[in-house]
Amino acid sequence: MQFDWMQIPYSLLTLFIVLNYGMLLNALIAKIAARVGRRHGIPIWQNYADLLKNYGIRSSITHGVMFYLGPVFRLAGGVGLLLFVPTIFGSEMFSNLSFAGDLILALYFVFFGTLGMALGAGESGHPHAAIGVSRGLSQVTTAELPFALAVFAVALQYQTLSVTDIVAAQQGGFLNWTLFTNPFAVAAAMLGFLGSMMRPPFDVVLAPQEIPIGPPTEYHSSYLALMQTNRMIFPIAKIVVYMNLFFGGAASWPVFFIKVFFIYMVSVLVGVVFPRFHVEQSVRWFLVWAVPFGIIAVLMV
Amino acid sequence: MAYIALATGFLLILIGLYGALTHSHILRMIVAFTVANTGVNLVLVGVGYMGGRTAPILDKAVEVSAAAQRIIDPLPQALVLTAIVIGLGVTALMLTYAYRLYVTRGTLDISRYTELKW
Amino acid sequence: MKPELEKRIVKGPDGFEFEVDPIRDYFCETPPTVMTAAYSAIIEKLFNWARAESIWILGFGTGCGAIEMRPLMTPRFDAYRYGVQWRPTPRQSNLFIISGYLSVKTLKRVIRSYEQMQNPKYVVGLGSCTINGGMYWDSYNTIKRLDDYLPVDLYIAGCMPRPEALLAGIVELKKIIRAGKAEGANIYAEKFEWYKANQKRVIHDWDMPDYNW
Amino acid sequence: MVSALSFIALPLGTAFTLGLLPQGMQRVNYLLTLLALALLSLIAASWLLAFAAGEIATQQIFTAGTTPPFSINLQIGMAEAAGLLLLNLTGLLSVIYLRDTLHQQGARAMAVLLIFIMALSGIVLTRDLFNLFVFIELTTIATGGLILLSHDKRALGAGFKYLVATQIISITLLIGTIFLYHDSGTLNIDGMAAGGLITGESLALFLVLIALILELKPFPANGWALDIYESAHPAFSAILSAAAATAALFAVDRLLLVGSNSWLPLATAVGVVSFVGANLLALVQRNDRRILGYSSIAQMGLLLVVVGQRDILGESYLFIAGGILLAHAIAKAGLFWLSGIIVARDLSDWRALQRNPLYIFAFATFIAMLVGLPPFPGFYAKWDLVHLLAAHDRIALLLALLFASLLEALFLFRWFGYVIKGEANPEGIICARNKLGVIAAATVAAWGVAYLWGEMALQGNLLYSIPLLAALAFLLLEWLAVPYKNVLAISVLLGWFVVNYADYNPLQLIFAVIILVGGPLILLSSFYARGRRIGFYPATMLMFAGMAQLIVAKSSFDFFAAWEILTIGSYYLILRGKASEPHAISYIIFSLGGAFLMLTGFALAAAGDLNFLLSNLSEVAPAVAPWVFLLLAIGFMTKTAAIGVHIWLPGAHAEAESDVSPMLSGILLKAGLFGLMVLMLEMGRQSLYGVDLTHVMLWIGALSALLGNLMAAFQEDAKRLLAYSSIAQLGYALFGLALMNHLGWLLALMFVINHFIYKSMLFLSVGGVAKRTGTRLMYRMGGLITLMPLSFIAVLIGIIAVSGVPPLSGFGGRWIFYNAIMTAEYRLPLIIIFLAGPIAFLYLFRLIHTIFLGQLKDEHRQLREAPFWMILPQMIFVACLMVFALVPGLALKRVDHYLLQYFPEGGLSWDGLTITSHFGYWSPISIMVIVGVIFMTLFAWLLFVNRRAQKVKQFNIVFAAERPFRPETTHFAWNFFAPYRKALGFLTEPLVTRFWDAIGEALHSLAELLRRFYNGNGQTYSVHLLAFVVITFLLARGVS
Repeated sequence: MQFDWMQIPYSLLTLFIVLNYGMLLNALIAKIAARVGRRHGIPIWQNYADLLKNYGIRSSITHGVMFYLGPVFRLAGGVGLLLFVPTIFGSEMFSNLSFAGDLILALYFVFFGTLGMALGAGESGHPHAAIGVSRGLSQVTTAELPFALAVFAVALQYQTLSVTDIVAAQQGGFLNWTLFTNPFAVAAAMLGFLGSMMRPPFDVVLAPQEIPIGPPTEYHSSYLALMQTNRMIFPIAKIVVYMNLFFGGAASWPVFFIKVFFIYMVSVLVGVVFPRFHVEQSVRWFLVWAVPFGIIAVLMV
Repeated sequence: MAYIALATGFLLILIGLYGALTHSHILRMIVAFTVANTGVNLVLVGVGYMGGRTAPILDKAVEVSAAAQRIIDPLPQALVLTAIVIGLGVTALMLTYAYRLYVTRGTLDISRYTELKW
Repeated sequence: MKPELEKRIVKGPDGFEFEVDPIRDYFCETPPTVMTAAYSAIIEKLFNWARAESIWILGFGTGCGAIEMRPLMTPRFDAYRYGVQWRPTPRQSNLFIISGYLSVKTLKRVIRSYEQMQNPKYVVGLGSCTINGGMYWDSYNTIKRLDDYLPVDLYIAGCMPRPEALLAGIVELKKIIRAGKAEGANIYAEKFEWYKANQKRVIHDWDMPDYNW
Repeated sequence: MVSALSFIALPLGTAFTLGLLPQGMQRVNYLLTLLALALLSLIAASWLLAFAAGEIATQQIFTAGTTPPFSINLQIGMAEAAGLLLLNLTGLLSVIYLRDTLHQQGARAMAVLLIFIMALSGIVLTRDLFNLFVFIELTTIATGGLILLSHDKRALGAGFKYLVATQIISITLLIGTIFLYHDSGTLNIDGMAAGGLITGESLALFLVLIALILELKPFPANGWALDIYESAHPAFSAILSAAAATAALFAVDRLLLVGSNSWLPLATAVGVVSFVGANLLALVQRNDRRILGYSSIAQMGLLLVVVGQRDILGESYLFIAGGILLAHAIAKAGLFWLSGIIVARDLSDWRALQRNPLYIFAFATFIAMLVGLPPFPGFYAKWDLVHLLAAHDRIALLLALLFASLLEALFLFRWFGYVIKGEANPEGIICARNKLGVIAAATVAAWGVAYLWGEMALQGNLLYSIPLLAALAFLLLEWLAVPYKNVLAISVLLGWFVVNYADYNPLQLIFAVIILVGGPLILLSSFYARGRRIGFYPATMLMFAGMAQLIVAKSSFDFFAAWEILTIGSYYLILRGKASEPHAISYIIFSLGGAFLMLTGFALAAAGDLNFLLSNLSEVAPAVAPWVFLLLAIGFMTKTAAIGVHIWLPGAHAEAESDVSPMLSGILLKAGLFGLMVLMLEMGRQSLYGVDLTHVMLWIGALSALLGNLMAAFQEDAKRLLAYSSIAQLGYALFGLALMNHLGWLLALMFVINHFIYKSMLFLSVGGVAKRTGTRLMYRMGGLITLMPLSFIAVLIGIIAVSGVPPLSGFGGRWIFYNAIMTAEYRLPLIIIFLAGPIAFLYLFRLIHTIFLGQLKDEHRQLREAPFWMILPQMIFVACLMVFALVPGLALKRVDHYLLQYFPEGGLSWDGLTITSHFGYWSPISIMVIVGVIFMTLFAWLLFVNRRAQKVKQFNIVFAAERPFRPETTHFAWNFFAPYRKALGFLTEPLVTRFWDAIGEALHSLAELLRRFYNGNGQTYSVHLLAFVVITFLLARGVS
C-alpha cells in the first residue's frame, strides 16, 4: 500500500461518518441506559447540542502549555487510531491511512491520547486530576493485558500482524470469525474491552463526586469540546479494532454500524447492571478472570 | 638404653607441654618449655645413639681406620649442642620478656595479657 | 487572613531568600471582562440554541432547596429530556441554582464557584429566600437579596417550590437563553465593583482574590 | 658474581661491626646498616639479572670444603634470587622507614634487624634441614627483639605469645628433623628427596612440614601472629608479612620435594582453609593492622594452595606463585607502611589519606594489587591458576578460592569506600619524607612488577594497550582544570573511534558508537563542573578504556581483562557520589562475583589453553558447554542487572553524580549485553539437565522487565525510578536476545540504542533538576515546567520514547518485539512481558507529572533552568531520538544484514519508506507525518476557538468551592500509585534484597562468632597449635 493524495479526502470522509455515527450512537446508548432506569433519556441529538455549546463558550482559562495541548493529544490519538486502521474491509476508499503501520501501530497509538491527556490534566495542578490519572493508569495496566494476549493469539493464529490480512482470513461466513475459531482469545479480549470503555464497573477513574470526574476536572469550553469530540470517535475506533480482529470486520457501512453497535452494547449491558469497582479490585479482577482466558488462547494457538 | 632415653625424652616433652599449657604463670611456662626442650634434646641424642659403640672422639682408643664401625654418628650430638645453644637463647629472650612484662604490668599471669584478641 | 495566605520569606535550595505573597503568587488577579458574541449573528443564534438545549447544572446544593433538585434526575421528572444534566465541577457548568436561603458563609463559596464557571453562565434563584430573605428576612447570617451579590437570570418563587416548578423554571430559562438575553456573566463583569462591594460588605473574612478564575 | 654466601656473611659481619662500634655513633651505625642492605639488594639484583638473562644456571654453594651430606650446601636459582631481592629490598626500605626509631633504639636494634634479614636469606638459600632450623630459630629470636621496636605497650604480651608458639613449633620441627635424619641418613633436603627413603606416610616428614606450615601462620592456629601484626611497629609488620612469610614459603616449597608430592594435598587443604577462613574473619575487623594481618594470612593460604597444586601447574608454577607472592609482598608492605603514617587505628581513620590524591593513588594501587585486578601480577597469576585448576577438574578448590577472593575484595573495597568517603581528620596523618619515599617506592615497584608480569605473560602485556595507557595518562593530568581535561577526554574518545572505525563489524560498531561517541556526548555535561574534579577523569577513562577494549577482544583473556578494567573504572565513578559508599561496595561485589563466574566459565571452556580465543567458544566440549554458558551468562547478567542480581543498580545509579548516572545507565550496562551477544552468537542454545538455558533467560528477562517496571512505579526518588526502569529495559533486551531469532536480536540492539539515548537523556534532565532543587524526591518538586522548560521537553520526549508510543523511536522497538515473538518457541514468559509493558506508563507518567506538573513549591519559585552544559547534550539527544525515530534504518539496516549470517531467517525488508517483516509493516516517516499533520491541524483549530484563554496561576483550580491550603498539600505525588500497591505491591516485596542481605548477615555473624576463638590468651593459642597439628595429621591420614 502506498500513499495517494486521494486518501486524504477519503479519510476525512471516514472521519465524518464515524463522528456522526458516534454522536448518535452515544446518545442512543445513553437512551438505552436511561430506559433501564425507566427514564425517558436524552434527545437523540443531545450530543450535537452539548458539543456545539462547549465550542460556543466564550471564556476559558489555561494552566499552561501542556494543559492546552492535552485535549489536542487526546483527539489526535482518537483520530489517528481511527485512521490507522482500515474501516471497511475490501474498500480502497475506507482503508484510510493504514499503509503507515499494522496492528501494532494501532495497539500502541491508543496510548498517544491517554498520555497527552494525562499530562494536560497534570499541568492543571489539580490533585483530583492526578488521582484520576493514577487510577486510570493503574487500571489500564491489567485491562490491557488480556487484550494484548488476545491480539497476540490472533496474530499467531493468522500468522500476520496486518489488520487487513486478519480480516481477510475471517471472510466466508460467520463461522470463520475469530469469535468461533478462537473463542478464548475473544473472551479475554472482550473482558479487557469492558475495562477500557470507561463504563461501570470500571469507571472509578471518573468518579463524579469523589474526584469531580478525575482527569478532566479542570477542562471546560473548547478543551472539553475537543475531548467530547474524541469521546464520539475513540470508542468507535477502538471497537473497529475489535471488530476487525474478532468479528470478521465489516465489508460495508451498514454491517459496520450494526457490528459496532452490538460490540458497544456488550460494555453497556455489563455497565448498567454492575456497580463500581475499586481500582485494586478491578486490577485483581482482570488478573483473575480475564488473563487466564488470554493465557489459554496464547497457549492453544 | 636408647629406648629408655627416647621414652624419657618424649615423656619430658609431654610433661613440658602439659606444664606450659596448664600453668598460667609465665615463669612456670618458661620452666616447662625448658623441660620440654631437654626432652627434645634427649630424643635427639637417643635417636642418634647406636648400641655398643663408643663416643665419636678419635684418639688412641679408636683408630681412624676403624672409626666408621666403632663410633656412633657424631651429627646428632652436634645438633644437640646447637639446639641447646639456641634453646638457651630463646629461654633468655623469654625471660627478658617476662621481666619487661612484669615491669610494665606488674603481673606474670599470661591470662591477663589478653588485650589483643579477636 | 489565614496564616497560609500571609506573606512569608522563603529560602531557595541555593540558599537565596525571597518573599512569597500567596494571594499574588498563587492566584490570577485579572478582573473579568465583558465577553460579547464573537461570531456572526447566525452562528450566535446556533450557539444560543445549543446553550439552551444543553444546560449543565453545577451540582452544588447551597440550601434546603437542594432537596428539590434531586427528583429532577429520577424517572418521574427526568430533566435529562430537556438537555439538562449535572456536572461536578463549576468549570463545565453553565447554570448555578441557588437553592433556597444562602448563609453568608456559603455565599463566599457560591461566589467562588460562580466565578469559576465560564461565560456564558446563568443563575437561578430557587425559593423565596433568594428573593427577599423569605422566612429568614431578619436572620443575622443569611443574605436577603441574591440579586445584590450575583446577577440572577431567573427566580422561582415558593417555599419550597416543587420540582415541577423548577422544571418549569428551567424551560423558562431556556427561552431567555435562546433569546440571547441571559448575559449575567457580562453584567457581573460590567458591574464588578458594585457586586464586589456588596459581597465584601457581608463577608468579613475576605481571604481570596477579588475574582476567582 | 658475588658469592651467595655474602647474603649470610655480609649482614652478619655488619651486625658484629655495629656491636663493636662505640655507643652514640647512631648516624654512622645507621649508614652502615643502610649500606649493607643496599649492597645486599644490589647483589641480589645482579644475581636475578644474571638468571633472567640466562647467563648462569642454578648454582650450588658448598661449605666446609665437602659435598653434602657431610656439609651444608646452599642453592641459588632464579626464584631464590628474586626472593632474596625481595627480602633485602623490604629490609632496606623498612630501615629507611624506621630511621627515627632506629636512631632512638641504637645499634643493637639495627644489628638485630640485620640478623633478621640474614636469617630470612638463609632460609631461602639453605638446602640443609638442620640449617633451616637454625635460621628459623634465628628469625624467631630476632622477631622477639624487633617486636620491641613498637611504641605499643601491648606488643610485649604479643611477643611473649609469639615466643610460646615458636617453642612448640621448634619442638615439632626438631623432632621431625631428627627422625628424618634417622630415616634417611642425611640432613640435605635434596638428598632426602633423591634418596627415596622417605615415604609419603612418614610421620617425621609430616612433623617437619607442619612446623614449616605453622611458620606461615595458617588459619586458625595463628592468633599469636595476628596479635603481632596488630601491635608491632608497622615497618616490622611489613617485613614480617612481606619477607618472613616469603622465606617460610620457600622452606615449605622445598620440603615438599621430599616424599614425592604426597603431602601436596595437605598444603592445598591448609592453604584453602586459611584463605577462606582468614578472609572471612577479616570481614568483621575494624583495626587496620589486624585486617592486614588477616589478609597476609589469607594470601599465605593462597600461596600454599599454589604450592600444593604445583603438580598441575607445570611451567607456570613460578609465574603464578611469583605473581601472587610479589603482589602480596609489595601491596602488604605498602599498606603496612601507609598504616605507619596514619595516627589512629580504625579503618575510617584512613580518611586522613584524602589530604593528598597521591596517597589515595598509592592506597588504590595496593588494594587493586591485593585483589588481583589488572594490570597487576596477581591478575595474570590468578588467570593461569584458575585455568590450570579447571583443566584438571579441581573445580571445588577453584570455587573455594574464588569465593574467598570475593570476601577479600569485599573487605578491601569496603575499606577503600570508608577512606574515600566521609570527613577526614586533618590531624590524622603524620608525614615524614623518608616514610613517604618508601611508600612511593612500593607504589613504583607495584607498577614495575605489573609491567614485568605483563611482559612475561603468555597473553601479552595489558600495559601496552593504548586505551588503558590513555586512561592512566589522565592520572598525570590531574593538575589541569576541568575544561581542559574534558576537552582532552572527549577528543581522546572520538579520536580512538575515528582511528578504529574501519575495523569494527556492524555489531561492534553499534556499541562503539555508543561508547566512543555517546560517551563524549554525555561528557559534554561535565563542563559544568568547576575546579579540578580529582579522580573523575582517570576513572571515567578507565571505564571507557575497558569498554573500548571489550568490544574488540579476541581472546577470553583480553575480554576478561577489559571487563575487570571497566568494572574498576565504573566502581571509582560510582564511589564519587555523595552517599554512594554502600552502593559502590555492592556494585563491586556483584561485579567481581560475576567476573569470577565468568573466569570459571572461561577456564572450563579453555580446558587448559591459557590464551583461549572467544571464537573457540563454539567448539567447547558438549559436556561442559552448558556449564560454561551458564557461568558466563550469569556473569554478564550481573552487569545488565537482571532480576536476582540487580540490587546493586538502583542505589549505584541514584547516588552517582549527575553526569555519571547517564554513563552508568546508558553505557556501562551495555557491556553485559555485549558479552551476552558474544556468548550466544558463539555458543547458541545450550541445555542443562534438559532445561533450555535460553528459556530460562527468557524468564529472567521477562521477570526483570516486570519487576523492574513495578518497582520503578513505587519509587519516590527520581533517579531510583530511572534506575529500576533500566533494569526493566535491560530485561527487554535480554528477552530479545534469549528469543534466539533474528528479530529478537534486532530488538535487543534497538533497545541498546534506544535505551542509551533516552535513558542518558532522562538521567541528565533529572540530574539537572535535582541539582537545582537540591533533592531527588519527586514529591518535593512539582510545577517546574515553566521554570525548566527545556528539561521538561527532554523528559517529555524521553518518556514518549520509553513508553513505545508512536511516533517516536520506542515504538520501533515494540514493533520489532511483536514481530520477534511471532516465531518464539516459548509463550509463557511473554505473558509476563505483556504485563510489564503498560506498567511503564505508570512510572513514566509519575516521573514527568510529579516533577514538572502539578503544584510549584514555594522554595522553587525562583529556580533557573538547568546549567547550559547539562541541557546541551539533552537537546542533542532529543535530536538523535527524532532522527532515529524517522530513519531507524540508519543504524539498524547494517546490523540486520550482519545478523543474517547467524540467523538467516526472518530479516526485515528496508525498501522505500516502509519497513516490512514477514508478518507486518511499519513506516516511521509516514507515521510521523500523519501524526504531525493531525496534531497540528487540531492544535490550530483549538488555537482558533480558544484564542481568548486567560492564563491563570497555580491555585486557580476548582476545589469544591474552597481553595487549596498550600502547594505541598495540593500536589498529589507521594505514594502516587497507592491503589496499585494494594493490588500488586506484594510483587515488590524485597525478597532478593533480603536474600542477599541474609547471606551477608550470615557471613558476618559467622565471622563474628569464629573470631571469638582468638581469645587473646597465649595458652589457648598453644592449644590451637597442638590441636591443629593433631587434627591435620588425623585428617591427612584419614584421607590418604
